Amino acid sequence: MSNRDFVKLTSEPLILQDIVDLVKDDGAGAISTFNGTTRNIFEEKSVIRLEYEAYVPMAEKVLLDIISEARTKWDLTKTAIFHRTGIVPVGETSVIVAVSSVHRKESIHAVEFLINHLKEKAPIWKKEVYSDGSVWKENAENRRKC
Amino acid sequence: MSNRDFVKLTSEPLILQDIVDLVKDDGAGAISTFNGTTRNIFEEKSVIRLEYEAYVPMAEKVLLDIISEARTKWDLTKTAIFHRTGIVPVGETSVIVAVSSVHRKESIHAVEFLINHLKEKAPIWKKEVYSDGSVWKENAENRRKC
Amino acid sequence: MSKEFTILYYATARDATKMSSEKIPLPSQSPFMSLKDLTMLLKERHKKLAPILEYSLYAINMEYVENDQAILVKEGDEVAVIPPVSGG
Amino acid sequence: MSKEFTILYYATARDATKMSSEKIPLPSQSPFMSLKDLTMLLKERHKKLAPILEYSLYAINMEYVENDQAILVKEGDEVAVIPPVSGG
Repeated sequence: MSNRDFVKLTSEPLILQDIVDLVKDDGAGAISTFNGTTRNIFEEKSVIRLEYEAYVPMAEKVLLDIISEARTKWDLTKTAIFHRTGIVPVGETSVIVAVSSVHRKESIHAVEFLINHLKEKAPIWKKEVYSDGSVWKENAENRRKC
Repeated sequence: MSNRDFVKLTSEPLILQDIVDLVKDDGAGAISTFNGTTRNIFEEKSVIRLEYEAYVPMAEKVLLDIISEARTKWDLTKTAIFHRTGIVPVGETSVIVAVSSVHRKESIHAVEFLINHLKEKAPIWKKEVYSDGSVWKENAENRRKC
Repeated sequence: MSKEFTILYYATARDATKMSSEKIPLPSQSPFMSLKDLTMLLKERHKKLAPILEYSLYAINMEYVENDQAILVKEGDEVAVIPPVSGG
Repeated sequence: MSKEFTILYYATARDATKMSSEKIPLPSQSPFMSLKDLTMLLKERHKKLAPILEYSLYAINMEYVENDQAILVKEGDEVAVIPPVSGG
């Protein structure tokens, strides 16, 4: 991994400040972040917890590929994408994207691009566990079989 | 101030996690943030520090107005805009915008809207102090005299 | 005692006037003042403020007002000279 | 010893096969296998996997491959069945 792009799938809780510190840079005036959190309700069913499974080495590779693509579109200083694996209780963060840039527009747009493409392409799967069972989810952005 | 929109001009350092905690909500799966930081270089001059001056009560009113306008555009759960006043050393945060929403698109777009409109309308002024003097800045987004 | 309003100066306007606020009496013959008359009065009081007013806005009681608005400054108003902003 | 490749199952594919990976021998007459033949072979091995393969993708050595690509599975490859993803 480069010293400007940080990608990690981890079973540890995600700490926003730690990830922001990774992308912090005295030359970069803007840091934008996206923080995805387990919701307590999905389609009126009570979610007890989420379980994330990932094809870890490929997920990290896909995320680095997405970052490379973002870097062709915007001038970005540093980037970080952290995604949790395993059990994530309600109210805890499952994903954090953080991007620094000289000007604000770049980091804001890159964060949106990165989380959208993560949802579309990263080999990561979410199982929602309800009080009455569980189900593997599917993102709306999902790539279809060709 | 409502218990869902938090606006503050303060001479205290801004702590990202504290502001994210304000907008956190079990029903909101997405939290987006923008963090503006003093850069160390501006047009090849070395910036020693920034000094922010604000017409505090009007600035807080303008920020709440901007939030109201954002709420007509997107379904937002909670919002927070904190801006520092007084001396801000290089590398420290001058502004944080944080927005929570059920889906990610709303919070990302609202953060961009809020920071853009803050820069255009909030009666806040930045003085950059260099090793060889100081100058009041002007945002490119600034409202022109009619 | 004459009727007054308050005027606030920020950033370059404060540097130019060397004050952050002052109370200004309204003319005794009229308790209202147009923005045009206000600008003339301020330019007389503070020579260095003149160029700054060219590219500043006014806010009355914390609301931006446009120069072409038929709005009048009245007793007790808080008027602010708002030079180009640079927050963020 | 026959030439093998590895196949990985995730999410619904893992539930259906009740395994996270297995090694599969390549046919002795040919050291390469098309994606079409791979799909047929997997459907035979795991009946419950058939409907899942209809809407899954393959990745070979951590790269997504399209069904119509003239790509062949070879000895030592790591092939993954990628059901619709749901990260984030």
